[in-house]
Amino acid sequence: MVEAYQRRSALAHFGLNALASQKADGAGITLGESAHRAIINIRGDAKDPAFTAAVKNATGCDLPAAANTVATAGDVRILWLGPDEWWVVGTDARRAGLIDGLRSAFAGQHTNVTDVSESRTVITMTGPAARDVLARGISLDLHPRAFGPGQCAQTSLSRTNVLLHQTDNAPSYEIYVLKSFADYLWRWIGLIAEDFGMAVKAE
Amino acid sequence: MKQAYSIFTLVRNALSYHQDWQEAWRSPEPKREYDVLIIGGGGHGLATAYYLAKEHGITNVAVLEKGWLGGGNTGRNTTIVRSNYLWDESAHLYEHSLKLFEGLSQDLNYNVMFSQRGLMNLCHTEHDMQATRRRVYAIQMNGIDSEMLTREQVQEMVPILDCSPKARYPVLGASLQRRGGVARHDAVAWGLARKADERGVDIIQNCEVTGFDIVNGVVKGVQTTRGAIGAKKIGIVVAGHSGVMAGLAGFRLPVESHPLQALVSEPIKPILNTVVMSPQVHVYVSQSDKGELVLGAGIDAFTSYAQAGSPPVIENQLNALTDLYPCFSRLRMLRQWGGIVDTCPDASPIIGKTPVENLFINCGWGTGGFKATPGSGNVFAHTIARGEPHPLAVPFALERFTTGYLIDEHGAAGVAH
Amino acid sequence: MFVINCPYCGPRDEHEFGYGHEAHIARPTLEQQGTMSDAEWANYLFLRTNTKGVHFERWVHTKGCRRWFNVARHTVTHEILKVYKMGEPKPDISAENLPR
Amino acid sequence: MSQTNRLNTGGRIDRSRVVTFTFDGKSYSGFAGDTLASALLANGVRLVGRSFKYHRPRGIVTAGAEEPNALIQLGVGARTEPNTRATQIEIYDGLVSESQNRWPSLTFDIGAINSLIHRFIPAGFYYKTFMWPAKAWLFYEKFIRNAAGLGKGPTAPDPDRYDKLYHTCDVLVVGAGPAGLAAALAAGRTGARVVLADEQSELGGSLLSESSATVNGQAASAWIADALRELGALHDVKLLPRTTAFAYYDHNAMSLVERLTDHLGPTDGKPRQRLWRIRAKKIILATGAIERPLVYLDNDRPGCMTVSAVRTYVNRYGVMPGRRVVLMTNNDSAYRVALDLANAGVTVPVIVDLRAEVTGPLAKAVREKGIEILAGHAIAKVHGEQGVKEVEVARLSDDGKSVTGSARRISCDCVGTSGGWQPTVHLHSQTRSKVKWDDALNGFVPGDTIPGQNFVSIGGAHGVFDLAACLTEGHVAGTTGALEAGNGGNAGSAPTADAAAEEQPQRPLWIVPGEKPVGQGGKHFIDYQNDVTAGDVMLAHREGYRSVEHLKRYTTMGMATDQGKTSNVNALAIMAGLRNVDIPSVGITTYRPPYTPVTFGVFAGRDKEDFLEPIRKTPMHVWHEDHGAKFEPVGQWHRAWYYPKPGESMHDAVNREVKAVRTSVGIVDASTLGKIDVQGPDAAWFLDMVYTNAWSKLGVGKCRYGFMCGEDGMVFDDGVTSRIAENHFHMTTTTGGAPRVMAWLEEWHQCEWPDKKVYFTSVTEQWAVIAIGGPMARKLLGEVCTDIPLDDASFPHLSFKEGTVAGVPARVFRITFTGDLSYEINVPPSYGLHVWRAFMQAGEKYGITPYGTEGLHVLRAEKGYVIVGQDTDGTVTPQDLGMDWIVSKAKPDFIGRRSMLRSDTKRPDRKHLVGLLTEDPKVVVPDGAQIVEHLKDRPPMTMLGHVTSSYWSPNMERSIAMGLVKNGRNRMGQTLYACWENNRVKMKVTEPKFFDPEGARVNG
Ligand SMILES: Cc1cc2nc3c(=O)[nH]c(=O)nc-3n(C[C@H](O)[C@H](O)[C@H](O)COP(=O)(O)OP(=O)(O)OC[C@H]3O[C@@H](n4cnc5c(N)ncnc54)[C@H](O)[C@@H]3O)c2cc1C
Ligand SMILES: NC(=O)c1ccc[n+]([C@@H]2O[C@H](COP(=O)([O-])OP(=O)(O)OC[C@H]3O[C@@H](n4cnc5c(N)ncnc54)[C@H](O)[C@@H]3O)[C@@H](O)[C@H]2O)c1
Ligand SMILES: Cc1cc2nc3c(=O)[nH]c(=O)nc-3n(C[C@H](O)[C@H](O)[C@H](O)COP(=O)(O)O)c2cc1C
Ligand SMILES: [Zn+2]
Repeated sequence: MVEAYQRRSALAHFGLNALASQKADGAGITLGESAHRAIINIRGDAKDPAFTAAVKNATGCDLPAAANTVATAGDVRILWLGPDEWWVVGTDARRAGLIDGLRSAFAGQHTNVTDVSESRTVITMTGPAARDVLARGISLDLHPRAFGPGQCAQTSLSRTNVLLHQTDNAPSYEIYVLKSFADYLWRWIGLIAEDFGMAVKAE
Repeated sequence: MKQAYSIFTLVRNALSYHQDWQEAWRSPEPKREYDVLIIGGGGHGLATAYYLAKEHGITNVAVLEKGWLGGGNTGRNTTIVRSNYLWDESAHLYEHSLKLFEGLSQDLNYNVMFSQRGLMNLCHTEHDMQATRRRVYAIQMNGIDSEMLTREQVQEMVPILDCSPKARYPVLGASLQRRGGVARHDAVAWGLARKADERGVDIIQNCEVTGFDIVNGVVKGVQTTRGAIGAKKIGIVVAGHSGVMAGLAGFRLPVESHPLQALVSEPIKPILNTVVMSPQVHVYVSQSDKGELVLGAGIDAFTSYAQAGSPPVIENQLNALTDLYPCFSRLRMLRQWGGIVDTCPDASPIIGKTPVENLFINCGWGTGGFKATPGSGNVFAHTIARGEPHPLAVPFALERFTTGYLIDEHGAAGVAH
Repeated sequence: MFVINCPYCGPRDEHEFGYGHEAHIARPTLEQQGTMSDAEWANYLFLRTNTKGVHFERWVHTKGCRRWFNVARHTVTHEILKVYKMGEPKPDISAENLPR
Repeated sequence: MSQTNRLNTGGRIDRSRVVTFTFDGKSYSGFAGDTLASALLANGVRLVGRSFKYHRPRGIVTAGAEEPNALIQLGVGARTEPNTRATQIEIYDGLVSESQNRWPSLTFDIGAINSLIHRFIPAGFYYKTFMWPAKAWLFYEKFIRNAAGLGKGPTAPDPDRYDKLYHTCDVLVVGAGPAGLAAALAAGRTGARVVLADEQSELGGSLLSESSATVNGQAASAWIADALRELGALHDVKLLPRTTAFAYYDHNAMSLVERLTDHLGPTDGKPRQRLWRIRAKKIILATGAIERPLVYLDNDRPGCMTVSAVRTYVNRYGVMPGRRVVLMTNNDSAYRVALDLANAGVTVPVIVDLRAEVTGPLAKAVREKGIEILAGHAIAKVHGEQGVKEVEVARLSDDGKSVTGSARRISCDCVGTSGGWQPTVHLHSQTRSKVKWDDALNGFVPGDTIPGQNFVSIGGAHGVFDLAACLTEGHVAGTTGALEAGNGGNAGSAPTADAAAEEQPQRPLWIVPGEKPVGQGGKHFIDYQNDVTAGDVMLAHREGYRSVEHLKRYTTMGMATDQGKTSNVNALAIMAGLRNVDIPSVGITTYRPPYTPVTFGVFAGRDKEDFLEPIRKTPMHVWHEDHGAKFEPVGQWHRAWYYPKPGESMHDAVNREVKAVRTSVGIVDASTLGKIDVQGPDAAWFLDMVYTNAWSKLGVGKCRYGFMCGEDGMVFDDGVTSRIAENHFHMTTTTGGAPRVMAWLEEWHQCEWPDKKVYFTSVTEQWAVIAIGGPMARKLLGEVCTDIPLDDASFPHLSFKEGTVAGVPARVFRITFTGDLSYEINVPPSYGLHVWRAFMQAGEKYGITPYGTEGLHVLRAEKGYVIVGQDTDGTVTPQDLGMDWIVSKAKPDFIGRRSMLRSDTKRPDRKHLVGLLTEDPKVVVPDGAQIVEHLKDRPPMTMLGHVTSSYWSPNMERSIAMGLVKNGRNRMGQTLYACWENNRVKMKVTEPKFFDPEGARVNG
């Protein structure tokens, strides 16, 4: 197997560690990349107990049935994408295991497991100005009354399609984006953040 | 005969404080019956009536307009006139119209301000260049003026355009039709109305057609908000409302009505002397004689009869505008509006017979029929008068949707104008 | 700018959606295709009601769940009268019996 | 002496801060809080501009957004801005302003010659002349264009930047007058999310111009301060001064523009303006009302303004718009202003009232101040070319159609007129909700709200002017709006005010007669900016332009930058009189966005240049960049186009790349190809429906090329699809077509065949794709990948294997788009660069050559492979391409099948794709050249088709081309002509296969 250092994240060319070492006092947001996650697209019928049970078995996590929500169990979380579509997200190390587990748990059902881990990267954003920055590119209402931790949404951010997941009240967000758009999105956020101050989190 | 318009009559009338000008057209009560009824008092309907009278001697004609004449797309378009279409069928039809435009002011004795200041289509990618070359060469072989411009030539003609290679949509070149340009939209409608009226055509405004009298598949007249009116032949020329009219007459069309938006800036001193279209980024801009920049946008995706579209279309258009012309960023939008355009699957018009006998239709001009106004009226008048399509109109019959002989002009200029 | 209530994700701005034109146009079955004239086929392919009034149309939540659904929308006021899922029957709404 | 017309006390300006600015090169001073208009007036400057058409001298008419006259060229250089309203420019130190549309100077303007020939250029004159000789219009047009246009646009790029954002709230209140403030307070107190926006620098609306009003028993200004304090403390309330709501779109979407730094002057760094795109559950329109000036003879003399403007200048800015101010009115509001003027020490020689009799408490108070009231009188003439000097006042005839008797001359330097109030119904109307005529008000008020929108108009905006009533309405609207949006908190109590004094009804008199008949000498201006007079309206009527919309377009009334805010109602009322119908049956022209003009730049925000549209980059992009690649945009992607070495032209580079593939091995980044994972028991069935060929029998591990057609039978995409497992396919699409194909599949599945068990997942970016091709490809792959047997038997053409490439798990497809032995290696993109480098390193000894899309295109053209979108254009069937074999005859159905049977699609003489070889092998015709059979001396010529692809083939050492030619397949061997511009080149029709026609090279 190839050496891990040969593996490049979508934003590697920015040199995030170097950026992270620069001083950024009073930054409104802190931005980082959480690369190489396991992201597994699953499809099935949420009303079918066999399916939900299989998901639980394979991941240890409940399938979120409510729209725009995320369920978490340990280091696995499941994000709602649509009425019959979810992402099972975990660490890179768990990828193969999760995929195999899901495939075998689903055996005999009309369901689907597709690995999409490599297609996306995750930009993390946290800080008091996060909502202000996002409001420049997202038409969704992110006011705490409308969108909070544990919620997710597929939508467009600036001119990219993203899945936005709020993880805490800081507020912090994880933005899943196709790798080919990551360069654009990162730079776009940087541009918007000029008015709010931005720090970079090391890899 | 109508009072002539000229510098002399203008001066003469000035001396009497302009008290003696005649009305440009009468506002008669509708008669009970006409030889031909034209539904729709837009440019195309008025031109049809005008040419019926002028070229076919049919003067017992009424134009029925539900609102004010010229108030449909004729009164709300970005006034681009050109004939640089890809396919032979279209090129011939639009060129026929362009030629009529070239003599229209004199023919109508009404200055329609046809300004052949040249019209450019920008290319931003190699693919654009390819498609544009193909179109330019085809147009040339049809005997119509059209040429390719290099980036340097574009820059020279439009110094304020950002032609640098670093632009997000760098300009690689363009096509140019020197005889293309703009005309004053209202003047076209009014000039046609005045001349049609002079030849005896009744122009009846505020008269909405609400139904058809059809007996055994033959149309006999219409119901209107001003009573029933009989006719031997009827032409439907209602653009955005074509589907509604077809519905009233009991058939359907391959047409959908969509909003198409446009806007103008505040007036400024001359800054842009050419019409510049950029189909790939959906910006079309010219500067009117009053000084506003006149901007056309892309079509709104949804079906609508509201003469209003959605803001993202405008936003995208202005994004691209300010990117291509960075100095326009500080100018201001003065007014935005929309029209209802009748779009066909192949982006070409429908001219000809309908399933109902003696009922003819002229529609589907979509985003680009202003330039066709005199030509369309001319061939449609012929079609109605003879009961058989004008040779230029033959390919544009409804049957093409059955046979599959479509005239796909989507590529002709992106989508619009 | 419209707000369209995606039956799955909830209300979102128009720019997240794609327009799918007139709804309830079923593709002719194989048997029908076999006996259909070119004109009848053209009817399916191209002819539309293009309703002025309550229009039944399809939309797809392109930037969200990618699901298709139906919408009854007034094409003059742009008011959205009903959103319903694919496969659900066309509701009985016409301009005359609007609930007001 | 500076600020000659500044009152010693009063106003809301900050007298401690002197601000200096220039106008037409001359330096002036004002105070912080002044607008350019108030500061100019304070300095006694009345003449500020020239009108559009006649170049008449013009002054300041209003004190707000409705200003038609005082348009200023603001700033210099790249920051200059034409047509800004002096009434809305806040002055700052160093502000530079200039008058417009005059040359050489404002006081001496050559263009004013138009004023002398005005009789010859009435409304629409240009339609009647300049027609001879026929080609001369371009000549005349130049003069007309130069004369028109007002200010000058900058010609350099805008140095400023703009911001834009989305926002959601419960209640959006537009207008912060008493009504709007009360609404925001009530809603805010309930805990609702509220936005309160007002276009002015200070919130308070008309109360800011009040001298004596009280709210909750305290002075209005104190109440405003309290209200703002309270609102400011509410967490979910946003106050947006300097913010104009300019557009009301569908489903309660409002666009507003906030001016962030315009009042500070040029600033670097900060955004200049901000676009707010707000979606509110409830919108409250509290936009007040606009006063109409009266239409009287020579009413455009500098110094003529509205009564409310007079009042604002005196009360809010502490400025005397004149030292002797004559007021003319048809309603009571002028009386309050007369009192304010008198209190400020300004002389009001007389109030001219159009009403025959004037009674009531206000008149009484005015008389007590010693101000003369001339009831039943009118101003019959105004003297003073470049500024009012004197008015002639005469008695009105009973019918109001003329003046009688001798006129009395009254010297004055300012005339204030009031013709009543028009509620600011713009935003209401923009929703396409109707307005209705109000007889008492003599104005249009909001009618029913269009379904689908949720808003209400309150206060002046719906014709309620009583302060107490405005406050109550605001409170009620705020409370209900918040409640509707789900906020049931306590809205507190409504602010109160004393009921207003009883007012006497107004007398609508749409034209105030003067000493000359209307339209015959002298001018009654209606639309100041566009120089539209009552005479023009009469002319329009005479000539049949009687619909209000024709009136507008023929005279250009209401089409100027103020959009007729002060003029529309006057004009249509005059038209109603001429047509002898009531005003509502004339109707009003359509209100459209924006409410006031909005900077283009703010729509773009920061979506400019690089950010206008994303550029998608592959995992190997950095490598291509480092190696000097030129890029080609394909959809949003940037693909390596070719890799010129130093000194190489594009031609050289492409030739080298193309040759290398045929002689050794080339490598290309194919990551952008669309990839769709198709799974489920019905996957094969589905592919059978969407592709023209058959898929059910494709073996596992095998690949096949397919065409997708629209239901119209025309090709729209192509690609290779592979069977990964019985129920699992890996589909590839063109780069540009990827999103469309994915959408296409899901659309058919969800809308037409929902019962079919199949799932689609886009995996375009799950794989980086490296294609290597050429005689050395197998050898090279064998060195980088050791766990896949590569011999033909184990790994034949059109099959795929999984294995490890350069240590990375990979899917290797043996497929080709060049005709040579090639492999497409799919690896996880995070290792894409690594694998690419591994190939480059291992391939060095073979002279591995990276090639770009251009080389790829040449290579495929040598083989006659088509590119959808280049060799097709949406009008081409597979049969047209000579690929009947790809259209299954056995399948009962697939998308597009039925359309292929239509009479035109099955014609045997359609345009066919053929090869075209120039007689002279050195000549490369441009793609797009037209194919002609019979040459003529000059066009028109009948075209048979066109060249779709045309290249120099280094491997054939000649030019090659393909084209779509009518009946082409039946013309093999025929000589035709390629025509473009003045070129005519002979070409022979051949099969579209040039290189390796037997296809032997796929085996290496
Ligand atoms: C924003 C915009 C920009 C455009 N830009 C260009 C351009 O730059 N160049 C170009 O060539 N084309 C352009 N077009 C297209 C062009 O405007 C139209 O194709 C053309 O004006 C159509 O003319 P018409 O006479 O057929 O239709 P219209 O002018 O729309 O006339 C149809 C008339 O029928 C009337 N009518 C409808 N129903 C009834 C009824 N029941 N009874 C009686 N009367 C009825 C309507 O009131 C209307 O007046 C543009 C269109 C829009 C909306
Ligand atoms: N006949 C009269 O005597 C008369 C006439 C007019 C007004 N008034 C007085 O006016 C008051 C009416 O109060 P009100 O609150 O209805 O109106 P207002 O005039 O006090 O306030 C309206 C506010 O809306 C703002 N505005 C208008 N359009 C806007 C837009 N598109 N975007 C942002 N802001 C915009 C204006 O700048 C203004 O501040 C009463 O106090 C009344 O006494 C009296
Ligand atoms: C070529 C052209 C130029 C225009 N110029 C102006 C203009 O200078 N000022 C203006 O207010 N409107 C202008 N308009 C827009 C019209 O006012 C109006 O919005 C348009 O005709 C649509 O009609 P509606 O808004 O009444 O529905 C122009 C329209 C066109 C087609
Ligand atoms: Zn959705």
